[in-house]
Amino acid sequence: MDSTLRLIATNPLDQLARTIEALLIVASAPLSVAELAEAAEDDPERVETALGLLRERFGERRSGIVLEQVAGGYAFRASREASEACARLFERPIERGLSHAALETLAVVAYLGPCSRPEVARIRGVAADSAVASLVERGLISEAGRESGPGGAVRYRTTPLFERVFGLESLAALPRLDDLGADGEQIRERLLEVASARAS
Amino acid sequence: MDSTLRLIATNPLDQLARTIEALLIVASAPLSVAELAEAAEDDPERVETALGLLRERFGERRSGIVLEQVAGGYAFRASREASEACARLFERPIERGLSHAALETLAVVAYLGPCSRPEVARIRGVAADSAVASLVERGLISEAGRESGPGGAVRYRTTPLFERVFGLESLAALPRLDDLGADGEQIRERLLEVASARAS
Amino acid sequence: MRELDLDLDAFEGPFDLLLTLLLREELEPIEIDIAAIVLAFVERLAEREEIDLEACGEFLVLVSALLELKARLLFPDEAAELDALEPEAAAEELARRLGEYRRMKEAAVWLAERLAGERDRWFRLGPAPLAPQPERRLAPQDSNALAVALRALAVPPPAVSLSHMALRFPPVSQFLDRFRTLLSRRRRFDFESEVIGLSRVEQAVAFLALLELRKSGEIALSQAAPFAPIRIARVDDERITTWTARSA
Repeated sequence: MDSTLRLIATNPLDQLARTIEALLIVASAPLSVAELAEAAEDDPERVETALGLLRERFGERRSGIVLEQVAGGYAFRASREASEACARLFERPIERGLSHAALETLAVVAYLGPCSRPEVARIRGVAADSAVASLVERGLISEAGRESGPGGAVRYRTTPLFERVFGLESLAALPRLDDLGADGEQIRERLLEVASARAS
Repeated sequence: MDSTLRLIATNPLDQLARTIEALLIVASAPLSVAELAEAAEDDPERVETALGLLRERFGERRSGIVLEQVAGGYAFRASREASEACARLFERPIERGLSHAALETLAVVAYLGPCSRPEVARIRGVAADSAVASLVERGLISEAGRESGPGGAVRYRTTPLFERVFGLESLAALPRLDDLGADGEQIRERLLEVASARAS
Repeated sequence: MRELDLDLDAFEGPFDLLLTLLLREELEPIEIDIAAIVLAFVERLAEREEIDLEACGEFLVLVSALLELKARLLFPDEAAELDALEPEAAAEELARRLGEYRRMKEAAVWLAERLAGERDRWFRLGPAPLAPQPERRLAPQDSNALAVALRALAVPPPAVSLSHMALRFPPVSQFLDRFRTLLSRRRRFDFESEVIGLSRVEQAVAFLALLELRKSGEIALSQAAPFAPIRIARVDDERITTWTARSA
C-alpha cells in the first residue's frame, strides 16, 4: 500500500495522463487544454506536459489510436495505417456527395463567416439555398444569429466539426486569402484598360 | 528501420491489435468479434487472441482507457479511477439561454400549437431540423401526433418542462400578441404571409 | 438553336422552354448557370460542320440579356451605384468583386484537395458507446423572449430596391400583340424603327416575340446583309416576301 502511494506521488503526471486518456475516450468532440484541466482539476501547464507524454504513446505507427491536435483541442482518431479496415466497416456520411457548389459555399462561410445566404449568393453569383441546407444537414456549418435590422437574414458560420473533418487545428490554419487567386491583379489591369478606352 | 520491420513481421498479432484499437476508437457502438474480423480481414480466432492482448493493455488501473466486453461486443470506456473527472466533463453547466434558432423555433411551437418541422422551416425561412432536435433533446418540446393525411409530418408541442422553465402556469399565460392576431390561427397566417414575402 | 437541349442544376430541357419560364417569371434567373448554357451551345456548334451565323447572333442577344438580368438581380442596389461611378471606379469595383469570387473558388479547390488528403483519417462521429449520459439543464427563462422572437418573424423583410424593376423582362405577349396590331395596319415594318428607344432587355424580348411569330408562320423575316435592318412582313403577302427576298 505504502509503496503504491509513493509511486503515484513520485510520478503523478502518469495519473493525470490516464485521466486525460479517459476524458478523451468518452468525449464526442475535441477537448481544449482548458476543458481537460477543468475536468481533471489540474494545472493547464501540467495538462500540456501530460499531453506531450500521450502524444508519444499514441503516435502514428506506434498505436492504432492516435492523439491529434485538431479543431482547437485534442482528440483520438484511428491510425492512418488502419484506414482500409475502417473503410470496410464505416462510412463517411459527411463528405459523401459534397458538391462543388457546397465546397464553394463552405469556403465563403469559412473565410467571411458569419455570413448569410444572400451574401454567399452575391459572391458566388448563384443562389446558395440548397448548398447551405446540405452543409447544415452535414453539420459543417450552423446558424449564428440573424443580420441586424428587422427581417434580417439568418447568418451561418463553420462548426468545430468542419475543422475536424478537414483536419484543421483551427480556422487560422486555412491558407491566407492573399495567397489565393494571385492573378487577380491581371484582371484588374485588363478591366482598367477597358475602362480607360471607354472613357476616352 | 530494419529491426522495426522484423518486429512487425515476427509479431503480426501486434498489427492486428493496432487495427482493432483503431476500429474501436472510430465505432459509436460496441463491435462484435465477427465485425472486427471482417473489417480487419483476419480470422475470428486471431481477433479473439488480439482482444486478449488489448484487454491486458487497456485494463483498469493500468490505463485510463479500458476495454470492456458488453452485450453487443467490445467497446472502450473510461477507467473507474477517472469517473469523477468524466462526470465533471459531462456535467454541463446550467445553460443561461437558448440559441437564437432554438428560441425562434420554440416561440413558433409555443404560440401556434402543434407544429411540424416543415411548417417551422417555412415560417423561419430556414431548415429547422437541428433546432427541433435540440429542443426535443432538452425536453422542451415533444412529439404530438402527425399532420393529417398519408405520410404526414410529425408535429411537436411544448412540454410541462417548457412551462416550468419559462415560469408559465399554462400556455395561456404566454405574453399576448394582439398586434399579430387574435389567436394562433391568425398569427400563423400572418407569419406565413411574411415568410412568403421573404422568400420571393 | 432554340431547341438546344440543356441539362442544368435548376433546369433540364430545351433552351426555348427555359426562356419561356424565365419570361413568365416561373424560374429565377439567379438559379440559372449561364456559363453552362454557353458551354452547351458551343458544344453544339462544334458538333456541326458549318457555323449558323443567324443562330449565333440570336444566341448572343438572348444570353447577354439573360446575363444582364441576372447581374441586375444579384446587385439590385449596387447596379445603380455602379452606373453612377466613373468608368475607372466601376472597373475597380468590378475587379474587386471578381477577385473576391476568384479567391473563394481557389479556397474551394484547396478544401477539396485537403478533403482528399484526409481520406485515411478516421474518427468517431457522435457520442462514445459507453459514455455517461449527460443531462442538459436550462436556467429559468423569460417568456417575453418568446414574444420578441415571434414578433421579429412577423416583420416584413426590408423593401427590395425597385430600381431594377425597369429592367425586368416585359412579357413576350406584349410584343406579340403589338406586332400583330402593327401588321394588321401595315404590310411590313423595320424591327429597328419599332424598338428604337427601348432598353436592351426589352429589345431582346421584342426579338423573341419576332421569332415566336415566325415560328408560328405569321411573319417572314429578312435582312439584306449582316447588321442591316431586319424587315418584317406579313406572310399572307407573298408578293412582298418575294420582293424582299429578291432585293436582298
